[in-house]
Amino acid sequence: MATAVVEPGERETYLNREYGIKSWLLTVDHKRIALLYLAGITFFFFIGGFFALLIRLELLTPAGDLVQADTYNKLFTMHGQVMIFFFLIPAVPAVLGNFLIPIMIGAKDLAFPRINLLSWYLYIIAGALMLYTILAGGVDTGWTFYVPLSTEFLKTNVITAAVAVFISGFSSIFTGLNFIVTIHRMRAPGMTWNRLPLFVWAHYATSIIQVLGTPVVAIAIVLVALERLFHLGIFNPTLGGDPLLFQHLFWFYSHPAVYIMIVPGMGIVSEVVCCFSRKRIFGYQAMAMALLGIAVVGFLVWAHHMFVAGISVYAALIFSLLSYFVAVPSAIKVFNWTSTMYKGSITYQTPMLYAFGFIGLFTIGGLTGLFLAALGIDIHVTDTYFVVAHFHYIMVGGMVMAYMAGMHFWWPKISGRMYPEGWGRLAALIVFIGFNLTFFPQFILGYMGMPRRYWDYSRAPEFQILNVLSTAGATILAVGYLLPMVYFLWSMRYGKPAPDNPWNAAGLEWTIPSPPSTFNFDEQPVVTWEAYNYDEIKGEVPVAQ
Amino acid sequence: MHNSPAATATHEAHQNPAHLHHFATAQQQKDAASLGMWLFLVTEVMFFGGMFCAYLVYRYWYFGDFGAASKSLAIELGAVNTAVLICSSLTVAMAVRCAQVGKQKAMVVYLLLTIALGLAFLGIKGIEYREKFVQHHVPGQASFHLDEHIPGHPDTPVNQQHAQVYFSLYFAMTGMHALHMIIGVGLFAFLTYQAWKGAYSPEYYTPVENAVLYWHFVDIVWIYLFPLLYLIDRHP
Amino acid sequence: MLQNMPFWPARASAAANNVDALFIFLVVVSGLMTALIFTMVVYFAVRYRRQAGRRAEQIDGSHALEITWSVIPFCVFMVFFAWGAVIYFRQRTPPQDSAEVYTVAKQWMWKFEHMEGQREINELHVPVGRDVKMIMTSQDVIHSFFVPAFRIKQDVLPGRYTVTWFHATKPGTYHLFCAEYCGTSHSGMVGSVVVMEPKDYEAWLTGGGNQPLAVTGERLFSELGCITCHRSDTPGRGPNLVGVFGKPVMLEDGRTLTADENYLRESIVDPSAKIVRGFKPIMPTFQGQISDEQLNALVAYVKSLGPSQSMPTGGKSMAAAPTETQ
Amino acid sequence: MSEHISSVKLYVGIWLALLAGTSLTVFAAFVDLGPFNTIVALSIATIKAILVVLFFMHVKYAHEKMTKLVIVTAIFFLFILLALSMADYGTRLWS
Repeated sequence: MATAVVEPGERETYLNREYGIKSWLLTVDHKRIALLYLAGITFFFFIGGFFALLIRLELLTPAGDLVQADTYNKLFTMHGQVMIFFFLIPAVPAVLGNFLIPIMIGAKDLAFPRINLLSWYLYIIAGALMLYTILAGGVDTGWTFYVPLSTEFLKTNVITAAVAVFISGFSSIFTGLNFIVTIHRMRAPGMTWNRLPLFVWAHYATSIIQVLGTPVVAIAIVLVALERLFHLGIFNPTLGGDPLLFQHLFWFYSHPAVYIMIVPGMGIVSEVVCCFSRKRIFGYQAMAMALLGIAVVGFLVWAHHMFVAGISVYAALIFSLLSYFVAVPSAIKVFNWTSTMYKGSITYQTPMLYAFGFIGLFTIGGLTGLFLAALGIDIHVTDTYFVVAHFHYIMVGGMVMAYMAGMHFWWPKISGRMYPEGWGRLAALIVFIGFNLTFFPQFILGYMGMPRRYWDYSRAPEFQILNVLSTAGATILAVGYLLPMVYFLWSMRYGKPAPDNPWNAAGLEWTIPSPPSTFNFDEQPVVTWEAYNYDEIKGEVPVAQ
Repeated sequence: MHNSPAATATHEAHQNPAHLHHFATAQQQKDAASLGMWLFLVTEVMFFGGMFCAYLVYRYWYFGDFGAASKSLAIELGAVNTAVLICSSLTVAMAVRCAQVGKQKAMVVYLLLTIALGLAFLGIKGIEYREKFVQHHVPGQASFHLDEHIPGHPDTPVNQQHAQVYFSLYFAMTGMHALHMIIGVGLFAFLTYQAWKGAYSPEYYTPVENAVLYWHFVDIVWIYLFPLLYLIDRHP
Repeated sequence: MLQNMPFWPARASAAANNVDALFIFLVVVSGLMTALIFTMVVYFAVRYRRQAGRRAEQIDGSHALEITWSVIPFCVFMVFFAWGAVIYFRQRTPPQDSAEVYTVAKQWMWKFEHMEGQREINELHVPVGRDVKMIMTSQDVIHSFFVPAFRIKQDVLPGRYTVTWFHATKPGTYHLFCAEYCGTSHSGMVGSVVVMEPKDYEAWLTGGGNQPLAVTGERLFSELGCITCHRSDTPGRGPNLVGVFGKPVMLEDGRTLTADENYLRESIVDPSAKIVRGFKPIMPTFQGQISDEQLNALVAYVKSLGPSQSMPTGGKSMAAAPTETQ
Repeated sequence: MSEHISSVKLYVGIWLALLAGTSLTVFAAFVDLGPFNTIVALSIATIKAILVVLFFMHVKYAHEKMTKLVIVTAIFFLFILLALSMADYGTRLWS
């Protein structure tokens, strides 16, 4: 592959340096790998979204009339597995984190570029296996793989789904490992821990969870597969095992996994709020420590998913208490973001609109988490639509909002083109309205007692009206997500060329050209400033046209 | 802790062919590889940790049955295997030392010795596994039967199901450990070939060093597996 | 008042009042917090929008404020925790003299058996004003017993008993759902709980003509030969079971535990697991030889062997209880 | 790290100590120490593991604290997994 394909007069960037399939599939450039991830993640987001739409359509009427019960069970299982393991967990770290962390700390690449590529290949292999599982008839364990249903009773493709999740787990572990080493070892001169952008801190916290938590779910999933294949008795009550042990091992990872999904989003929102308020973050150290606090305390609360599962009363009390501890750093973050806006000079570009959405929806999601941590309430609302609404407020309202904020914020840097601002704002508004219409009714449904994972609720037709609202919201939400997909693709060709720093933002990534060259920096940068030094940046955010 | 390694960028970079462009110095690259390896070992600790958690729970529940099932293991073979692994830990440590002082040939010899010891361990493990099949101590099979009594209670026969849980854990834990051994032997085979070709020098031996860290970790897992699986309630 | 609110679930148990009270408290407090955040975001966004000639004022932060908005929420959270814990603890500890219903869940139905011997499928009849304890197990996968109108939910596990209880306060028919995903017809594993006035319940009971569960258990007790070792008159090879339920049992390995339903169950299916001090582990296992229903009957019988009575009376039935209405 | 080169003597010494530990733990297993059998066995295993980590894996000579911090973190989170799981299993029978 020749390298000299850059036309005379055109600047060489990571995008035009080489062309051809091979130059992408064998790349070790963190920016190109980020784009490879972007392609995979977008693909799986729409697959998972398609399943979600089918679920919502089925629930439009109380009777199970659109699809069969088996099909419905597969739909919600695969919606969960695809969205969690192939979209939510990798999305921000593997796309935006991969692209930005080396640049933000002033490095040429991640510490282990080839392991970074290996992570992507593992992700793709796992994704292919997941697709095979879907095409070969699907799997209906629920994304949680609860035993003994998954080990002894179901006839579907449990093993391939389990292997897919296992492999995607290792992709996630290697990404996290790479980030930790990079942040420790590759910082530019002068880039002290106290000068790191919060985006980097957030990924550092996330990586800790990935490295410590993921192996435990990996072994739990391996044991499920072994038990299914060889009828071991580790989780099987008729052979002396305890099914709750699986739940413990599963949630030891899968609760912290929620923070793998949301914490990088918190990093994005910190960057965006500062930039569009033209302000330093309020309480930098508290924000950084809150991220680490969430990562660590997040490991102490897992059994709050098991309050009615038959665990000991005393364990339930401990886990409920600890669950409230993890709410404190989250509260600090929300208040500090809000305070960052105080006396700022605020503009309402698309990323900021998404950040507003994030703060509001994450607040609601977080506060309803307090309902679930309250033991007495949890008895009633766990395993109902209340839980479904709660975690969608965190994951879709929180994480996806932040992801969209980040995509719009850094799209000029990634692609070298501006997205159309007007369309961007419209899409943000549609997403916000669609989201709330979809998921707010589900809180009420949950308190009314509608259990989750129900295909047919004809015994309780009183649930219908709220389900109709929810389905209506889901279609609006779908439009809101398709729109950016269209105009991002459009902008790659027709968008205005982006300046190096379209937002007049602080941070090393805005000091280099858009799109960056392959090694990011022509010469080793030396950092002499604090993060978010908006007092030293002269201009305001350029007004959109 | 501000110790930004890139700050010390000097012309010593690029004198080593294995030095990668995105590291400012060879030392930075070495430190990165070492930290990366240790983090990987952390994931391994948690991976085995899941099984140790299962072991802890069931040992607490089925204390006597675990003791009885443990008695059916061949303690001699377990002890010999422990010694074999400890010897291999010495040989890999010596291999690194040889790399450090530039003794190429001795390094190859020590690596080969390690491979031999690793294979010996796997062979002995294989004999033990075979015994389990012969004696019908394999969980999940209809023919499973363990003829033991609870230690200290000569007239209480072992509960067959609880014994199966023990053997499930035994096979899962030692099996996963053996899998790590096989990967390790493969790694060392590759490293021996590289070392024989002269790829490592006192300036650059990171792959050897990291593979050796991995091997020591596998050794430590066994150091715990041996008493936990073989040595419960052995006393008469 | 709440009863007539749209989208509010029926409230038909004593626990429901407590749960609703805490829920409303949480809604109010978190509603206030949400309103505070929203107001601040919107107010700042408008008040501090970009204006010509004004630059942002840099503020580094304030430890005092940060401590304020960590400590105050934390104290509020502790109230949530304590209140929730009290409700939970009460829900996990059934009152002593509850009536009992043995429940077997399987894919995809609920089977109930009353102390009087009435059996029901997917429908549970209970009187108003009586504590009812559900003693539940599953034949296959994990299910969950969920009655929204009572605000109770408890997973039902294979291989052991889990317990929940309620005190119905209002006659009517309420939903019963399986809340833990259990396979293809999970959403078909639904039924109803019929709460009746004591008089009506009495009438419903006499309709069947079944024999009480403990009597069934007693018959099994002699049919299976349990009675040859577990004697109440002379010392036998097995422990005397009269009055054993609810009492501490000293085990051979030195532990002491309380003989609850799970202990009795385990002692039948896995007798060697916990040997009573002074006895030999000679009892054969009954695992796979008796059904979950028979197991329930045996447990009910052993429980009925109170210290003062030699005959099974099916004591803790709903009908025999004082019929207070509230 | 590991510019440090240990002497052959040290390695052989550690190796002998590990072998001695193995013999000792086998021997101790056949002596009835009541509940202390497990404690003794695990203590010996831990001493052996510490020897391997400090000397064979060169952690004793690591020129920065990071390696030690990583190890302590791993042990801490393993402890959390075991301890909080046992918080459930250890108290199930209390009523």
